[in-house]
Amino acid sequence: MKGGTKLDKIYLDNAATTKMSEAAIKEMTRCMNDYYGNPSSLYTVGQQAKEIIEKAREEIAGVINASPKEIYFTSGGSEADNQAIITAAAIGKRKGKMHIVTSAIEHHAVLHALRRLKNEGFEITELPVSKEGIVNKEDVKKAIRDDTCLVTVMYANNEIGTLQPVSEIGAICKEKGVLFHTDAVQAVGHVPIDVKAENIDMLSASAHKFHGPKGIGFLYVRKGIIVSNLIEGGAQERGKRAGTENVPAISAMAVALKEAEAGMKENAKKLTALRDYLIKGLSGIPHSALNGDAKKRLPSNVNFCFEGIEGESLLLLLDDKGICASSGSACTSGSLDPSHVLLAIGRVHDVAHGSLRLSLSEETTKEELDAAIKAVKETVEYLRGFSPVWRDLNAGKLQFIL
Amino acid sequence: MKGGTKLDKIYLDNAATTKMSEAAIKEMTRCMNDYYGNPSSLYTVGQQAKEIIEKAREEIAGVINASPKEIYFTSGGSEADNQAIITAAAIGKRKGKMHIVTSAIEHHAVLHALRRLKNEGFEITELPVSKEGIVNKEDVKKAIRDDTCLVTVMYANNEIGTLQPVSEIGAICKEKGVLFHTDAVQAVGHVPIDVKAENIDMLSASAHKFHGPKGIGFLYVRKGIIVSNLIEGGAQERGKRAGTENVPAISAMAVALKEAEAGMKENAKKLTALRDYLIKGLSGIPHSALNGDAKKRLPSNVNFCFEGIEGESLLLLLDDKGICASSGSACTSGSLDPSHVLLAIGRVHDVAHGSLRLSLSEETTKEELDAAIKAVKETVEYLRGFSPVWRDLNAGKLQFIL
Amino acid sequence: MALYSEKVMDHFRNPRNVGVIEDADAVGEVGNAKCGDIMKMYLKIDNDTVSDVKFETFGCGSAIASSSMATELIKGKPLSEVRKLTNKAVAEALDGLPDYKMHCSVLAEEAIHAALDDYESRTGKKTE
Amino acid sequence: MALYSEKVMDHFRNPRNVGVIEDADAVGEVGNAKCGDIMKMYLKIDNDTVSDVKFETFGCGSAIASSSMATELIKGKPLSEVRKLTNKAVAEALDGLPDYKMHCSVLAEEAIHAALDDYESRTGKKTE
Ligand SMILES: Cc1ncc(COP(=O)(O)O)c(C=O)c1O
Ligand SMILES: Cc1ncc(COP(=O)(O)O)c(C=O)c1O
Repeated sequence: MKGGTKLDKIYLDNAATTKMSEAAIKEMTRCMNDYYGNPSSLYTVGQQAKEIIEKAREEIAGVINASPKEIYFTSGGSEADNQAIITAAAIGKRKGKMHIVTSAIEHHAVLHALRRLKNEGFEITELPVSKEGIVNKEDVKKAIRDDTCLVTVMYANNEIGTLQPVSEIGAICKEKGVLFHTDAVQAVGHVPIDVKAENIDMLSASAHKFHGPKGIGFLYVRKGIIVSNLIEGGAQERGKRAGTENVPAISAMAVALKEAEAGMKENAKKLTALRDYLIKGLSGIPHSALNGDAKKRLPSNVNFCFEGIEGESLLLLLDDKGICASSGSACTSGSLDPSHVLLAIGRVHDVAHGSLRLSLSEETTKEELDAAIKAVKETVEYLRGFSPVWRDLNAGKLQFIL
Repeated sequence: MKGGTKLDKIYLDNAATTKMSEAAIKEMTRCMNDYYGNPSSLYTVGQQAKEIIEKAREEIAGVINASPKEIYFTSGGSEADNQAIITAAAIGKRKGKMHIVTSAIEHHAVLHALRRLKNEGFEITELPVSKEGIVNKEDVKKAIRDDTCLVTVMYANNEIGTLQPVSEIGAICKEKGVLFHTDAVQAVGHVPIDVKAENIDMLSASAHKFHGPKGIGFLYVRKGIIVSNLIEGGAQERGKRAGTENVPAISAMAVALKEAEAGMKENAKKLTALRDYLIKGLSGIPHSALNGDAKKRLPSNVNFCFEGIEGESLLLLLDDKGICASSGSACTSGSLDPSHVLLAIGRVHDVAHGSLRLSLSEETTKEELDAAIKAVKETVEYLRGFSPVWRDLNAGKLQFIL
Repeated sequence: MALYSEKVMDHFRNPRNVGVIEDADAVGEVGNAKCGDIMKMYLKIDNDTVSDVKFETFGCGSAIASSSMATELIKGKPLSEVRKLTNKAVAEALDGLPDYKMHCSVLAEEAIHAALDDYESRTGKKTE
Repeated sequence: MALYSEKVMDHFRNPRNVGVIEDADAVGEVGNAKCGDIMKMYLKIDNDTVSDVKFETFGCGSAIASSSMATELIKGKPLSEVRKLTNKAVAEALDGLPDYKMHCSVLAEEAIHAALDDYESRTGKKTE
C-alpha cells in the first residue's frame, strides 16, 4: 500500500518518480522524530543514528549482492552517476587511459557528465542501439580499446524501458579488464540485480524510483576501486562523500527497497500483464507504434509514438482528463529537441515529437488503464482533427511513417 | 516547539545538527503524502509540486534578501560549499586568475575543496585568525592580488562560534572586484543576513542546522555569476543542479527557515544569556579557557579547553551522564589530529586535545545547563584524577598553559 | 507559477476558429514537423477585411493557443491592421508565454503574414 | 555497531588499577600530550612477579581501557610472561578496537615494556 491521500488522478508517471510507500513514510517520520543525532558523534544519540544507517547499508547491499562497504549514499541517481563517472575518469587519467564507451540512450546525468569529460580531453564512443533500443554486446566488445577506462551502459532505459544486456557487457568488461558502470536508477527495486554475478563494478540507484524518498540514492563501487569525491569535506561515507548523513532518508530508502524486493516477482508478473494490456490497447490507434522492445523492457514501461500530433498538447489534454503522463524525458526545460533516445531508435523528428510514456506502478489497475486507453484514443483523434500534418498525411501529400 | 519524542538526554550538539521543528516535520510529511509529482512534469500533480518549491525558493530568498532566481537547492552545506568554490574557480581559470584567499578556520567542506584546487594549480592563501578566532579584514585586503578570483571566509565558525567581519570583507571584495563566498551554514537562521547589504556574492546554507531536514541546503549565487555544475544531468535548478527535486525537504527547509527568522531576535537574546551563563559556569573549572571571542560569537556556541585531559574520554563520560556534546569538529573519522581551528587560535596540541563544544538550541533550559556544568566539572575533575599530565602540572614538572 | 497562464490554457482547451475554410481567399502555412510546430491559417477576405478565419495547428499547448488567439485578433479586422499584428501582441493577449515558448507567438504572426502574402500574390493587391 | 565493544566501555567506565604506586619498583611512561595520549605504568615487583600495578592515563576512551586491561593482564604474572605481552593481546582481551584506535593498545604494550626496561636498569636484572 502506498501512503498518502488518494488523488482522483490516474498516475502513470512512475518512471519519473513514485509515491512513497506507507512504510517508507513511516520510517522517515520515525527517524525525523527520534533519531536526529549526528551519526558522526560519539554520544549515544549519534551512535544510534549511525546504527540506523549502517543497518540500512547492509540491507541495501544485500538486495544487490554487494557488501556494505561497497555502498556509498548519495543525494540521488544523478549524483551517483556523476561520481561513478569521475571515479573511472580519475583512474583512467592516472593510467593514461582516456577513452570511454557508452550508449546513445543514456540518461542526461551520464550523458552530460561524459560531455564534460569530453571537454577535458576524454574520447567518448557512443554506441548505437537497435531499433528496439538495445545495445549490441558485440559493439561493446569492438569498441573497447587499450586506452578504454570505462564502459557505462544503463541497466534499463528511462524513456522506453528497454533492458540492456548488462551481464553480457559485464562479462566482456571483466575479460578486457575495463571498469563497467551501469546506471540502474530505473532497474533497482524493479528487476533482480546481482552485481557479482553480472560483473558490475559500479552501479547507481535512486530511492524515489522505488517508492522511497526523494533526495537520496546510492552508488555501489566494487571493493578495490578507489572512489573519487564529488563532494569534498567531512569524513562521512568513509571520506568519499561529505555532508551530514541524511539518516531518515537513508533508512526509508532501505525500507522501500526491501519492500520492493519482497514484492518484486509478484509485481513484475502483474505489471507485465498490465503493460501488455496497455500496449495492446494503444496499438488500436492507427498510425501509432510502440517504442522499444516489446519483451525486453521494464514491466512498468509503455512508450508510444503517434503520427501527426505533438506530445505536449497530448499530455496537457490527458492531464485535463486526470491522467498524469510524460513524453519520455520529463522536461519543461526549454529544450525543444525531441528525445535523443527516440532519435537513437530511428524515429525521425516528425514522429519523435508525438511520443507518450505511460509508466505503471504496483497500484495501477486495469480500470485505470482502460480509462487511459480511452482518453489517449480520444485525445489523439481530437488533435489529429485539426493537425495540418495529419491532413496532409491523409491527403497523400505526406507519407505515413508509422 | 520541536517535534518528536523528548529524549531524557541533554542535547547540546546543535552546531552538529538540530532536531527538526514540528512544523518542518509536518510539512515534510504533507509533501511526502500529497505532493509526490515530479516538478518537471507538465501535469497538474507535477505543477503543484513545482509551485511548492518555487514558493519555498521565494521565502528562502526573502530571508537573506536575495531574489528567488539566485537560490539553487543542493543536498546540503557541503555540496553548496563545493559548488560555490568550483564556480569561482571556473570563472577564475577562464580569466587566468588562479589565486584564492581563505581563512585558517574554514569547515572541511571548504578546506578540502580548496585543497583539490591547489592540486589543480590554484594558489591558496590561508589567512590567520586572531587568538579570539577572528579574521582581520586588513589581512583580507592585503591578501587580494590581481590574480585573486575568490575570497571565501565563513560567516560563523562551526567549532568556536566566532562571527567573522563578513560585511567588511564583502565591501573590500566589492571594491577590489573579487568574488566573495561565505559558508554561512552555522549562521543562516541564527543571525540576520542580508546578502545585498553585506555584498555577498555566494552563500552556502544547510537546513538541518536550523531545525530543517537533513539532506537539503541551498546555495545563493548573485545574479550575473555563471554557476558551474557539480552534478551534471537534467535541467533542474535552471540547469545548474541535476536531480529530481527533493520537494518535501525543500518545502520543509523553507518552513524551518521562516520559523527561525520569526523567532531570531527573541531566541538570540535568550540564547546569549544562556550562553554567557554556561561560559561563566564552566569558567569556574580551574585551568580552563573559553575558545573564541566572548562576544562576537553565535548565541548558541560555547567551546572550552580543559588542561590535563583529553576530549574523547570527556565526551564519553558526559554521554553516560546524559549529555550530548562534541569536541568541536564532529568526527570519529580516525583523524587523531586536534582541530585545525583550535590550533589556528593558538592552542597548542596538548591543550587542543582537551576541548569541549556545547551548542545550545532554543529549547535549552537553564536547568539543563546547570546539570551540564555540574557534569563537566565532575568529569574533568575525575579524569584529571588519574591524568599523568595533570600530576606533572601540579608537581611543577610541566607548566600550566591555561 | 503554472506552466501557462489561464488565458493560454483557455485558448488551448477551447481553441477558437479551429478548422479549414475550403474556399479560403488566402492560406498561410509556416513551421515544420521537424521542429515540432506547424501552423496553417485560412482567411476569407471581403472588402479588405478578414471576414472569416480558421486554423490548423500541429504543436504544443502554446502553439495551439497562439494560433487561436491570433485568429481572434484578426477576425473582422481590415487587412492593413492585420499586417501590423505582432507576435508580442499575441503573447500579451494571452497574458504572456514562457520565454522558451515565445517562438509559438512568432509562428502565429508568421502564419498570418504568410496568408497575407498569399493573398497579395493571388490578387496583386497590397495589404500594408 | 557501537563505537567501542562492551568490554572497552566497561574498562573505560570502571578502569581497574587506577592510580599511583608511590614506592613503585618500576615506572614506565610513553606517549606525549601532543599526540593526545600519555600512559604511565607503576609496577610493584616481588619474586620476579608483578605483585601490584597501577596506571595513570591521559587519553581517549580506548587509551584508558587499554591501560586498564593491560594492568589486569599482567597483575600477578611473572616478568618473563609480562615481557611477552603484545598489543594484540590487549586489544583481543577488549574484544577488539577500531582500526584507528589500535595504537592505544600499542601504547599500553610500550608502557609496560618501558616499565620493565626501567626495572632492568634499576636492578640490572633481565626480564626476558
Ligand atoms: C560551517 C559549516 N560548513 C559546512 C557544513 C556542512 O554541512 P552539511 O553537513 O549539511 O553538508 C557544516 C556542518 O556540517 C558547517 O558547520
Ligand atoms: C536512468 C536514470 N538515471 C538517472 C536518473 C537521475 O536520478 P535522480 O533524479 O534521482 O537524480 C534518472 C531519473 O531521473 C533516471 O531515470
